[in-house]
Amino acid sequence: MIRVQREDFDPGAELAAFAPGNARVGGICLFLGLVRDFVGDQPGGTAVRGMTLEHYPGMTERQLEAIEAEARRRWPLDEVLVIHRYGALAPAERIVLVATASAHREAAFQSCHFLIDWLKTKAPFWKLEHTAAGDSWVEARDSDQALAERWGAGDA
Amino acid sequence: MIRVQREDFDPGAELAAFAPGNARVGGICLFLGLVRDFVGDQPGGTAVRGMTLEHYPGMTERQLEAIEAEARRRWPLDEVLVIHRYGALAPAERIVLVATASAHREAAFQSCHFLIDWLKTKAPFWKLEHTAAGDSWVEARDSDQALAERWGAGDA
Amino acid sequence: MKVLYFAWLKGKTGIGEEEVTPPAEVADVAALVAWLKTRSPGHAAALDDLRAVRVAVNQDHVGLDAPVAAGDEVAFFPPVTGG
Amino acid sequence: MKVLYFAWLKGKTGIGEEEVTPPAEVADVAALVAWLKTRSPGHAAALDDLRAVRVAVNQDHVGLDAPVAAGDEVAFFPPVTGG
Repeated sequence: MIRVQREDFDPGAELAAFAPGNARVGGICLFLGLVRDFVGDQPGGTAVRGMTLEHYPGMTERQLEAIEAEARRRWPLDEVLVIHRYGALAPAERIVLVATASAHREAAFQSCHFLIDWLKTKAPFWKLEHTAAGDSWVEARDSDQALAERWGAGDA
Repeated sequence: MIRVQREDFDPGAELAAFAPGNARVGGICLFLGLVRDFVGDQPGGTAVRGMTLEHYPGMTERQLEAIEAEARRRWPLDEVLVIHRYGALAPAERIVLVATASAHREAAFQSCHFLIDWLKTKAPFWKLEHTAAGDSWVEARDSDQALAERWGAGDA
Repeated sequence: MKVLYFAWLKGKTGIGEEEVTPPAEVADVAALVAWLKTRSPGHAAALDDLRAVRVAVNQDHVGLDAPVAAGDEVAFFPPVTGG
Repeated sequence: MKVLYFAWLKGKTGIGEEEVTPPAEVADVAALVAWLKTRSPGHAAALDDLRAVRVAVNQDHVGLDAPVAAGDEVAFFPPVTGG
């Protein structure tokens, strides 16, 4: 299931409601992405006051659904959940949640990892960071591209 | 933090309480292991009515702490949580929760994956499955050993 | 044909969305880009360095050689940075 | 020396824990195993196939060549299956 929304979500409640009581499921893997309060990749960078996530309504859902379908083609999954927010976000706020459930722990892990890696390079979201020096669009990282490419090509 | 306990835990509440409001954290990865209702690796196997997890009190905590320390040596982690139950467990009940928080999504993912892989081959727990045909000790899988070994050797 | 601009491309064109009717010989993304750049200095600036621009036609990622036609939805944006 | 047995090894020995005083020449795990097997048919059965047995001394995983001495805690168990 894909949800693209402006409003916040409750990760604990989402996890509690995910594949409850399904005794075929041996493992659930969940990733939660949060707004950091610094620019770049190392703590200590310029302070970030918040960010605004722009997206492309319609294409976002379409791309996320394609990525979910690709994950289900590759691994035996009982449940998939992707929640991605857009709009104004403060530091420590939630941005994205990805969760997968499978009979197999390795399938749960790999599919969750795959979903966030592919989402990072394929879902049309753009981060505008707000700092004391002004606003700037976050640049895509080569490292994110490399992380996505290790999963090979697919239909999505 | 390591917790070894007989009583159940609430994964949603654990996630909600994990690294809350820490704006250095960019990603949280969580794995939840559950009791499946079938024997072996493929749904459709002999029905499991439940299991009893035996452990080695003292050594369990010691090994889990060593594995946590190894993860913290390898990745920049803000928080680590491992909860592992022992005693009688019914199908769909929770067995284990591993969660990691880091500035970096890849560090969160890899460390969480590492923790469960190492725990599976190093922490002294043994599963006794209860089926209509009687009780039997689950045999260790070569595949679990291989999954642990891909992380190389360490101090733990 | 509907054309959309996102993130800093929208900042440069000054518009998020426009309805355009390019001439019939504009049959692929590369030709559409060349034609759009003639519409305003903002368009020219947004589409100046195509290494920094990604394209979707009808909400699928495509390359510069992808065909475009009347009725299509064509979007220009920087490499994505969600997640 | 405290010796512990877990899972099916405990089923075979019939005991989970025992205090033993092996002779002085029992200085490593391999020698301890040989000596323990003489204590009862159950011990002999539990420790018959060491490929299926793992050992910890003082709660650390060790091999058959690890030293053991009075005061140590030595545990025998199958490969672990938690998680």
